Amino acid sequence: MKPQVSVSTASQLSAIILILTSSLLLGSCGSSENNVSKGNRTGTLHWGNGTEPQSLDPHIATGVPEHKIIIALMEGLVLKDRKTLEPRPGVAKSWEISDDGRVYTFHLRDNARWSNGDPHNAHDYVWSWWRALQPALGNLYAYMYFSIENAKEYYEGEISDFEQVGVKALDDLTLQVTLKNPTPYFLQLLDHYSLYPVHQATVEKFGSADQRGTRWTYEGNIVGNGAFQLRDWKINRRVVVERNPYYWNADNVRLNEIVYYPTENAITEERMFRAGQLHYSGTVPADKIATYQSNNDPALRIDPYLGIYFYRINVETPQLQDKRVRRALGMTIDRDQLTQRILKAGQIPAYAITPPGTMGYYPESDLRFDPEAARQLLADAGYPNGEGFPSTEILYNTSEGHRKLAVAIQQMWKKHLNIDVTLLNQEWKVYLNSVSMKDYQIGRAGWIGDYVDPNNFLDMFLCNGGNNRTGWCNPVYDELILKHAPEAKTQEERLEIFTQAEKMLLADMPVIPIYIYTSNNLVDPSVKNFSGNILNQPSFSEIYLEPDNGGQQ
Amino acid sequence: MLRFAFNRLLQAIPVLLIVISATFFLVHSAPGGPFSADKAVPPEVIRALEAQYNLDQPLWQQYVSYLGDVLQGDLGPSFKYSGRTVNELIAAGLPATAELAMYAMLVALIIGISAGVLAAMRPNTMQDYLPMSAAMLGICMPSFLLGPILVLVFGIHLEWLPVSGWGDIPGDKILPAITLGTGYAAYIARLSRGGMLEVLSQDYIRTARAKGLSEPLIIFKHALRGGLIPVVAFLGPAFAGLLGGSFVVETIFQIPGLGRFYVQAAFNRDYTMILGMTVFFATLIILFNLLSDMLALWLNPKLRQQAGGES
Amino acid sequence: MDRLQAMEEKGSSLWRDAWIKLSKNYLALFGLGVIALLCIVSLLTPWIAPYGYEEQNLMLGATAPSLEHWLGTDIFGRDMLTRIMYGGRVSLMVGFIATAVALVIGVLWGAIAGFVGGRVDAVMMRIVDIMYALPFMIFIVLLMVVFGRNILLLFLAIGAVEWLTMARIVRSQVMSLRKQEFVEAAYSLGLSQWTIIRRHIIPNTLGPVIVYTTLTIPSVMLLEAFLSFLGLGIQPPESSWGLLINYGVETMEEYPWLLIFPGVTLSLTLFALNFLGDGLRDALDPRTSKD
Amino acid sequence: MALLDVNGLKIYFHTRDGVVKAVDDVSFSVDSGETLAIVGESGSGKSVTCYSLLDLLPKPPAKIEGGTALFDGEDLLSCSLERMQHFRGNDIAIIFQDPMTSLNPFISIGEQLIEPLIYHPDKARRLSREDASKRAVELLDEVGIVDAPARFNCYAHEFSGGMRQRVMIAMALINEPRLLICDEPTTALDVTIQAQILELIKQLQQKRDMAVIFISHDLGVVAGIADNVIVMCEGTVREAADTESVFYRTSDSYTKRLLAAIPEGAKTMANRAEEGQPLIEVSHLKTYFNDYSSPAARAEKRQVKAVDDVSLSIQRGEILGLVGESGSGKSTVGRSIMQLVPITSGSVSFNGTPISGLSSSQLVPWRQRMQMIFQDPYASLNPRMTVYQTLVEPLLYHGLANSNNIEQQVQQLMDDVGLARASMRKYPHEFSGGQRQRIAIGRAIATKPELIIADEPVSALDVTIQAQVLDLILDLVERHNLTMMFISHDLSVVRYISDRVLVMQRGSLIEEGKTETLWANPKEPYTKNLLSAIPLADPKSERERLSS
Repeated sequence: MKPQVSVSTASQLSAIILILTSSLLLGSCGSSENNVSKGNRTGTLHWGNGTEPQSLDPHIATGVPEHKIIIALMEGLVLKDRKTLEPRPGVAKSWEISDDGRVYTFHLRDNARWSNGDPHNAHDYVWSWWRALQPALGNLYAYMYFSIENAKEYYEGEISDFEQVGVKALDDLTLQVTLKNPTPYFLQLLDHYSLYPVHQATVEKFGSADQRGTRWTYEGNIVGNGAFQLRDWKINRRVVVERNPYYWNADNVRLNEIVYYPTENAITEERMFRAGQLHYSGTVPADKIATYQSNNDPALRIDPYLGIYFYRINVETPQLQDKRVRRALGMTIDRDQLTQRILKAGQIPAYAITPPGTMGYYPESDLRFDPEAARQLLADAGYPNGEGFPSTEILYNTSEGHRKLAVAIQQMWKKHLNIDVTLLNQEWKVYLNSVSMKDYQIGRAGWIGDYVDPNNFLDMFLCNGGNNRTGWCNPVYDELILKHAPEAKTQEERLEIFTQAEKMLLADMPVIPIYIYTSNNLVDPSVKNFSGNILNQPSFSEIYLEPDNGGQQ
Repeated sequence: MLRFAFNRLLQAIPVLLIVISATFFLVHSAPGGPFSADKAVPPEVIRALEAQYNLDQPLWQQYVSYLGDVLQGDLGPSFKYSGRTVNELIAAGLPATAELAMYAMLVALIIGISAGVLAAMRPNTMQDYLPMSAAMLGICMPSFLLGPILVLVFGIHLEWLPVSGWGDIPGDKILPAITLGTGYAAYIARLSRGGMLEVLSQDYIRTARAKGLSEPLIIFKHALRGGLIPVVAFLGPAFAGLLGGSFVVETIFQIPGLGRFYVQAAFNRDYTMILGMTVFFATLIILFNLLSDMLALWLNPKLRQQAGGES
Repeated sequence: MDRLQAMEEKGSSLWRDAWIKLSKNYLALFGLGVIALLCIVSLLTPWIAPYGYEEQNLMLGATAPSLEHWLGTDIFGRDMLTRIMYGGRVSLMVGFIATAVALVIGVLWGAIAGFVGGRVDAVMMRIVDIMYALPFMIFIVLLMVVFGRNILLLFLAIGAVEWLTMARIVRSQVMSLRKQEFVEAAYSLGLSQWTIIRRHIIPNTLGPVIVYTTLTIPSVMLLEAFLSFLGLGIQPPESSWGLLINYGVETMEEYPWLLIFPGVTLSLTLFALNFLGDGLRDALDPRTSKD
Repeated sequence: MALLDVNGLKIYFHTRDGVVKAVDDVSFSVDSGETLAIVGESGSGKSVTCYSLLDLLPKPPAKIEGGTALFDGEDLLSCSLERMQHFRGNDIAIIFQDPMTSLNPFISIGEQLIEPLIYHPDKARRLSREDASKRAVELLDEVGIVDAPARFNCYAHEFSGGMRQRVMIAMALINEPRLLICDEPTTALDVTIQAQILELIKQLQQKRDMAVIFISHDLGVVAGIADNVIVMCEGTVREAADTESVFYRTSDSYTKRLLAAIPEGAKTMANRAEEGQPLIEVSHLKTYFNDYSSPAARAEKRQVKAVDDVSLSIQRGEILGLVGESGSGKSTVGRSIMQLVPITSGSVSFNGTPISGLSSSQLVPWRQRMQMIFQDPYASLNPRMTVYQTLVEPLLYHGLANSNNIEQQVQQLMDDVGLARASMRKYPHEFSGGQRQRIAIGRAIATKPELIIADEPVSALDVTIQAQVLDLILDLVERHNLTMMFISHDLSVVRYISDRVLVMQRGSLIEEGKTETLWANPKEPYTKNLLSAIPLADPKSERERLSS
């Protein structure tokens, strides 16, 4: 009968509400063991990984989060020491370098296997490097190969025969690489993921070799040669890797799994770490660092990082054409105050572009904080006491950290030079567009080294350097970097040439170095064998979990 | 009723078409392409990438072929997540977002309606002022503020609930649902108070009283249905808003939902992703508005039979 | 319209009567007082602020409230009281002007759609649907690129978002009003549609419009913070309450006063606006004077 | 002792503007099988008195300041809410004025009917849903709902006004109350329906030996059914006596005024209709609306023929009455002539010029020459405009005044319609219904029109006010030489005011004639029915009529 209808709908509705409520609440009951203590029991490392990886293909990927996953899944010929970054045997158990420093012969391990059990040999490298140099693949790190003979020529289509490129499999277990010039940092490059090998059969199973965006890197498909293999990839949720039983050194791998969390928000990640949901967080908000420091919390690890934070100056801007003006700007940034009062994470004031100590290189710089001299320079340039200096704009991409620094620098320039500077933040892609179009006056920039060598920093400012973007061009500088340095007989001579080049750069000051990055990591005390290094590169195959007495904090 | 729904869906077609077209040309005219990066990208790489995603064709040609694909339900490949299709990504993000929206709505309805009804039962007393003042704060309390406060209190200090996650740790859905639901709860409280006040002053409530029915029976059986019609009409836009507006909450609580995709796509100039999400959200908005209108019709027997004189 | 000019002169009596009634409503007067005080302080800020708004003291850094800095200082050592006072200038201006933009567009749009009805209504409301569905952030970024950074643009962008809901509210009001006999009476007087909308329809939608407006102003202030954060709108070292709250949230554990004081200011504004709004709604409804 | 004994009842309303004595020292009693009528105009406190018996008044602002109401010896005014819920519906039931709003539109009437049974406060007396439904269907049948089992599941909007009131009566009677309070149960109904409902209440009372309190503003209505009458005015009892004494031998001045105000007899003024060209000529007018009442109607684009082929003419100076029951299309005829609704076919000429089909701007000069007065004085005035603004609008819009003489013109209008000049700056809500209707009339005559169409201008007003407004209208017609179309469902009023009468039924004109001729000798059965249903303010003849 219909009179019941209203009552029954009401009861149905309340039933639905009841079910929904209980499902919401039911989820909340249960054990309260957090990820860290559970992970310590099961050998699972919970890793805060910044953002969602865009690709796990080593020849396509570009970002840091991707890097952290790929190094677990794959391995190059050579590994680095987790502390000193000295080359250590990887897939290659040993190697010889010819006397002229141009020919490298690698002897591969006979027990190296792909994660599906396939044998792993020298031909894999030849094929993989051929793939990495296909222009259609859009490999942004193709330039990492350019120290190899004819690699650049092949990539740019000047030669079409890959045979002429300096890489050869002498036999199944011997790989010979011929370089254009002696390149002291070549062994380091081999540990960069862009030179990792990929499994030919798997790649070709899901598409052609030079095709982007095939599904070969997904869970269930991907085959690697690293200590771990991909088990699960839930977008925006987690990436899970587990031990690879075929890894040549599998017996010494002590972690069972690593769970990577794409968190994006540094504040969220820090809270997750504090609540015991993560073993590791790699992005600590600046204001939190002080709190950790004042508590003497052992979880906070601060290490120098091979990266420089600087301001580019568009030298075509009328009021910034005069290098005295640029120097004056550089000399009125109180870097000590910035690093101590704003950044607060042990960052090192930078007075040159290359971080000191890079492969034994210590740049000589006459740059220092000297408002008196700066005012004089500005006066010489025609702006005594900042009078008549047009309003100038600092461009930075939207981010709290960049904003803080810009606000402080704006005020320093106002105070010391009496010039008006405005700030402009742009959303990331707009900012990239503005900078590459040179549609800016002063622009925030940063550079993280791909490998440990001054060259990686100084070749940015070649006339035609894609990353120059300042409009500054000095043929003498180009010649030093491109011609004299590669031809240097000894490392001392080479570094001397770099010193000379860097001095020229600093004298003209198309870029204002500000500080040298540090890597700020939060690492749970139970994580062992985690060593800070200037590339901030963990060695997952060595890490293990062992709670201290008394267990978790 | 069906006819009403059909007509509304018919009207939705031009709306969707305009939304797609406007968004298409909007995103393509925004500065910065999908492949620009921090480190300079060699022009040959850009060319190779553009060829692969047909970005080297004239814009109108891209537009036509995109429309064709959309009509077949194919939203194209994502530019950013190499190898994933937009359909796949939406399917990956939807469950969490939909679930979150549902719980948030539940929170909003339970808190909002009880507060609104309580307030309406004794207007202009403390029982009215207290929940309504709270509601006012709730409306304007941004989730980027409420979320962190809840996390600090319940997650870090009291250690009652997880600070993030979705379905990983028991109870990790509670704080996000509350954070997202509060603003809507506040709005629903105001709406249901207004609706209930209106209904409680109606003659038929007096009739019910005169019949000797108890107060709870009057409130729940006689008043609630009419009093909640404004709330029901608000449900559609609210649910669409919950689905689309969950970005902040998803970020704070590390929830693998659609909101994060949308914002990431916009920042990354992932053209197909932006377009796909826009089409998807626009469809949802239209659908939910339709559903809530139909629900409001269904609740009112008179309109139910007329199926809406004027749509 | 000239013929109605004389009417307008006498027509102010609704507002005059409203004022008389408002002046008897203490809660509304309190709200008005707070808003007026905030506005006056904002106007006078450059002369009465204890410090310069960009005056940094990096060595001092973030300090809790003290005798020198009543509301503490931020991480640059800038005085929070000064920052809040200057922020109020931006927030109040954005709040009032953008809301006014939304108000004018929304009320007109909703009134016309609801009053004319039929096809016109359908088309106008579908346009609202489209606007709802467009990706807001892309829209903002484009505006920013096309027109450059401009505070006016900020008002436009915010107004462009907020008017949609207003239009819907007004439309549903108007749809019920237009069937009332006094509208029919106005028709039979021969008044034009526009005159009827202006004189008979819109004044009778004031109640819900005012209430929604008082809710819109604070949410506009917060939206401004989001847009400024994206790079549209104001730039450091200038600030607004929304931005101060935004920054405050990030350091709420370390320096809670950076969140509490702007938050309290915004909440106070919100409540004041709400009291004023409720009071205005009652005052503008001649019927409420006698129960 | 009587079943209900009310003594010294005092109810005050405490408002922001002070204390209003809504009911001041009212006493009465009523016994089983007896009908007590409480008569008074709006604001007299008659409804407040009865609502207080069931504690249905909003508190605050209402407060009972004194008195007792003993029902079976128990004081209703001081009992607990729980005890009150026992009385409500079970011992004392109430029927409200407006059956449109008094039934819950969201719940089927069957469900509403059985609620008092299945949720009975006395658990022992609760019935099962099935038993209750059976009982309800029987009762529906008894109150005259045809096909009651099927109608049981319908919603309120599916019933006509009269049927709804029958449902209300059934609902009131379902627990067999001993006292039934009827609050103006027929005021919102058509005259023929009113007669039926009165009849029904009478029958049911006799069958059940109930006590009935019948509240009405219309003495005519109570004449036939009341045993005793109390007349209330401004919260006090002016007269309390048996019905015949009140009607035939009253000494109270107010009661006399009430009786005198009942429109009776023919028009006292001369017919001023001029010969020659009619001012308004309507030929073959058809006004159809789209029918959205059901999905089927919508799908088939069915139309409601509100006005179907109506031809009529109005002579200059004439007052034409248009009568019909609700839904007959009489208002639509008026609106069609005014060009307020689009007409489907046919033509309307004003003074020989066709005005149907003109655009709204072309109509402006014609609008000045014809004006309309609406039924509801609450809805027809913009609540946010003062009287002054309302009256100024037509004057200025049509250029009939300028800023120099505007004040004076408005004052003239206020004088014309009998409003104090001082109240010019007040808002509509500050006036009583009658005064509001005067404002509306003032607005209509402001443009100095030739024709006024009055759509039920007095049906929302109390009798005494109604009489005043009718006299005002007649006076204005005379003074301004107006032509008028007077639309009403109230035949007495139409007889009192019009020269000629048209009768409408279902969109068509069915009868026409000079007023007195028609009254004396109606031809159509429908017209006869209408005329015979008019309640008379004469207990003797009214009783005869009801029993016949």
